[in-house]
Amino acid sequence: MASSLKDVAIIGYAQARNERQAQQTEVQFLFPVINEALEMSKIPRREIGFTCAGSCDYLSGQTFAFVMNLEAVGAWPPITESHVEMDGAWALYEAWVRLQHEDIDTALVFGSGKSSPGVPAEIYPLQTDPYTLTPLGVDPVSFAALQARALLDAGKVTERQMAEIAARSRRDAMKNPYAQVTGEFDVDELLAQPYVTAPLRKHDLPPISDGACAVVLATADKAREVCERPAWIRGIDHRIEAHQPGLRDLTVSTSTRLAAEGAGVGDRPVEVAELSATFTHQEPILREALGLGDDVAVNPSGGALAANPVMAVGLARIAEAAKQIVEGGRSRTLGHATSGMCLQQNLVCVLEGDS
Amino acid sequence: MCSTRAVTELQATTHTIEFPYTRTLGPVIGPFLTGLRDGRILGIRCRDRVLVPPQEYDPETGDALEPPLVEVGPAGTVETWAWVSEPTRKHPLDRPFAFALVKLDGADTAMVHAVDAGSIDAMRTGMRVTPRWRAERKGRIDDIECFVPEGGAA
Amino acid sequence: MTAAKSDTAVTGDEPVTMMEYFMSLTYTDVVSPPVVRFREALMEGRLIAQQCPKCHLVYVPPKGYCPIDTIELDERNEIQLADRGVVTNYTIVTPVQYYGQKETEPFVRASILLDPPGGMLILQDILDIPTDEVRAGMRVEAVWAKPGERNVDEVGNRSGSALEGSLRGFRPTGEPDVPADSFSDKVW
Amino acid sequence: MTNLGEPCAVVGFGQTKHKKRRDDLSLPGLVREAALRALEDAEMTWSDIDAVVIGKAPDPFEGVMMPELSLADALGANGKPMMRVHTAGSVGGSTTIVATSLVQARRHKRVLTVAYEKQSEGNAQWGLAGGRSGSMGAGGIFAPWMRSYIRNSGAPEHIGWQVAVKDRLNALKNPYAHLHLPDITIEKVKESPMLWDPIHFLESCPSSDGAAAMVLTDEEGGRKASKQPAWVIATAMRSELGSFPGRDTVRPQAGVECAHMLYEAAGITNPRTQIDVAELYVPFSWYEPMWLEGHDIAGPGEGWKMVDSGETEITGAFPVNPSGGVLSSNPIGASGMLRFGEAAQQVRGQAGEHQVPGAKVALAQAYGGAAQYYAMWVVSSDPHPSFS
Repeated sequence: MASSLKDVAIIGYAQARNERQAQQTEVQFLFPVINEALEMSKIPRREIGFTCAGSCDYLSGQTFAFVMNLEAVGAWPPITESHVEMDGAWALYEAWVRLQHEDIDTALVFGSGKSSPGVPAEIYPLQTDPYTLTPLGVDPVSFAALQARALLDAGKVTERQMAEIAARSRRDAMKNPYAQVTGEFDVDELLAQPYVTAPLRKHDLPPISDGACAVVLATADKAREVCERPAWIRGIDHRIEAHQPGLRDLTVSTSTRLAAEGAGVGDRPVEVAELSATFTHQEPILREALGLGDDVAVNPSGGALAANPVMAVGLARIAEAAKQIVEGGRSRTLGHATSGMCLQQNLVCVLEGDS
Repeated sequence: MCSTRAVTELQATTHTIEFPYTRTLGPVIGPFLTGLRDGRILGIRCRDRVLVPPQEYDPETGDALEPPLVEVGPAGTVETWAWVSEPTRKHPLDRPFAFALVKLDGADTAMVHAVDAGSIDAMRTGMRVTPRWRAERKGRIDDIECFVPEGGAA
Repeated sequence: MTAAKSDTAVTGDEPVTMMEYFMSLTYTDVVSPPVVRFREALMEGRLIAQQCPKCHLVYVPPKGYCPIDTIELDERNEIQLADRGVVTNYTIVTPVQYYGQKETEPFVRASILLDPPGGMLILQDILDIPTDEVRAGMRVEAVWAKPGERNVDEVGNRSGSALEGSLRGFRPTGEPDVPADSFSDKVW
Repeated sequence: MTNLGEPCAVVGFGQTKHKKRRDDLSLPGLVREAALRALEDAEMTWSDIDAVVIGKAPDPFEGVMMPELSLADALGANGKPMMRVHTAGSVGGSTTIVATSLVQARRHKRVLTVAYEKQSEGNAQWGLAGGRSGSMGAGGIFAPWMRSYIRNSGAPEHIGWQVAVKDRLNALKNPYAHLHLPDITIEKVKESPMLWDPIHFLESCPSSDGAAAMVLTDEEGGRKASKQPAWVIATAMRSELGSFPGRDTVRPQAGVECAHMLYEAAGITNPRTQIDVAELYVPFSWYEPMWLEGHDIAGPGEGWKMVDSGETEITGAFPVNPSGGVLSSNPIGASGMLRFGEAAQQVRGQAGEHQVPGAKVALAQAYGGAAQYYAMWVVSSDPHPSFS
């Protein structure tokens, strides 16, 4: 990978309050989120050099759903804009790459998803191999349970540890105004609950969420001009691996490890990691792949277990990691995003504050 | 297809999107599904391994994998499993069952399929399973209705 | 090994080269607040819209925001529209018989510029006239379903201008056509 | 010329044979056929590729959600970065631009980009209507705008027929094209059924299965390539709202701005004389004159005259779509990348029978949505072309 990349920072971010079922349309709840992120960045909307969005047609069952989302950006007069059918974290990656060119100095990124209209267990089988998996209707929770069992059998996690992760996430989420599942929970009481899809109980699963996240990026000079404490993108990388779960060792995340190496996670200690661990057992897999020690605070926002706005949840992790620097005074954090079943594709973004 | 119904006192519209997609299968998936129709499970050689379900390309190098396919199984071993206590209408069975990664005898990779074990208590990692074939087969992955514990425990 | 090969019937002996996958997904979408009000007005035989206080553009159905000025709109920005206007453009569609297609004969979809305070309704049916006589500049008026027969079941966030359950379409008024240059900037 | 960072070169291009139904291939097999041809053209293997960027039109067209996940293995992407772009009909172009950007930003040295559509698995009209009855079809959306163009420009009706014939005759020189209609005539186009006035059946694009792929490299890769590379001189993307009161749908502002940004970045002051050949996204015949004017290649009302005079023929002064264009092959998601790739092949001197002799500078364009998404690039055989 080539070096001498330009410094780019996160200078604004905003999220929607995640809801199980938003009465507003995706555009309607995206609208104030974009406005708020722009306001925080102090960059006038018309000065934004590049806009990039992440969303998914199948979530709401509407072909070209992303076209409507242009209305939330204010694409008149015309703008320079692109879209990925991926989590907004990859839109951030595309925008970060675009900012490496010399002609623009700011970018707006957003991800949004309204999961409430559909039935996720019925939609997501379409995301798997159309010949050997889709017709079996294997849903995300079942895939996750296959992975969790493999991890339990390998002795790499216990059901108690999984419940502890859920309890910690929900407790931490009490301080997160955007979170959906919050509160104090007793681990023994959680473990007394029945399995949903064994070995996963309800607390091991993410909620179904409607939500959005927007982030504003700027190159070095611009960031310093408008922002007191920018969150510098020190490294960002993403990798994919084999699709069929039977081709992978489900107890590790090779693509996360490769992305972490590419993003330079191990160069210096990380204080906070916001991970798209949408199931409890994925947290230890990701911790190991990222090389995070026990001293690293994971998901102080409550993470994806507290709110899972698909297509925005990864970008929201990066926004939360940036918040730790901008508002929390931390010096080095990371955000993680994932796509596909059992962590098939992963993105890692390392952020730093000025010391 | 649309109609209105109240959802927690909110007005809502419902919309069903339906389509019968037709998929062409190519030189590897086609023979694999032909094998299933004929009651045989086939894998493909990939260097020193046999991949099941067969892949068109080496997942590590990207090189094309060449038929002919090789027969595996039909019995195999459960590598990991998930107990589905409430099946969805898209699932292969309408009663509680397991999804499992099953490594078939002679294969080096495991395939995802359903296991009809009757009860979660009958499931364990490492158990031996064998396919239950559908009476009328069409050349689809669900020509195997599911796997069942070897020896007919279910 | 106890498992035997299947010995039951198989379908055909030719190589399998195709498979079918029947997708069926149902979505239940909550009607957003501006569309709830739009539906209520339709049941009363009225068309409402939101008008942006900055650019004064009229959005029908109401969106809850102005995408040009990127400001949120609500019922304070609501206006009542006329149910007469002029056809500014149209398409005659010869239906392709795909899965789920109910149309069998050519049908017309027209854009109607409503009389002041304005607003454009797109994809409207033109009634009481052969499709090949529809023309830009033609004056038309709304044809409402009878009050007891109206429904807005299909009017949701994504249905746009599909209002047939209450507003069946538009029919010619018989007034003289309007010259094209009077609406040439309102063809979209 | 704007400094875009690292110079980027197209060193490999591949496409499938486009057909109504590629019944010999799976979805992985389809993308693979194009990608392998691009790799072979670039004299590379899978391990030479640093990253993969894939694009296609809406997922419901084939009924596979986020298909990059199940196509990663076929594209040798495991262990590598892979992205999926979706910008409606312009996606083949914008996917190429995202891949280009990865090289220009010095993020990667060698990027494989792929776009595809396997229309025969589903039905595009169904998809465009979101699964509802009464689809307008793309033609139904665009037809009124074509009528406006005809009315405003005073273009005679035979212009549309003429474009339809020209592109199909060009396609006879392109072995990959879906439609090969050797007997096509103006009379046959005119007599073919009217789908959406003014669009006749033969003025409309087909539904195709197909894929396109390109290998893009940095400057060193371009210089070391054994075949002539196509240097990316400039790229541009521009989007606007699809529907609002007062929108100019005949000459959308985003298309005008996209072209101007592109020409300025490339140093082009007179596109009509400084560009040797263009591949424009023309799914319905009237869009050829509309884009000639909409991208300020021709002045207002002059686009149809370029067509009428034969200027856009393969032998004319400003050849448009020598490959046969979208009117001859339309694997939707790939159609934009085919434009970008065919433009590259022209300046590489690799266009075969439909080569425009001596082409040094080529323009490609793709558009999508309600004519609201634009992606364009200019490529040249010369890394620093002079337009003086």
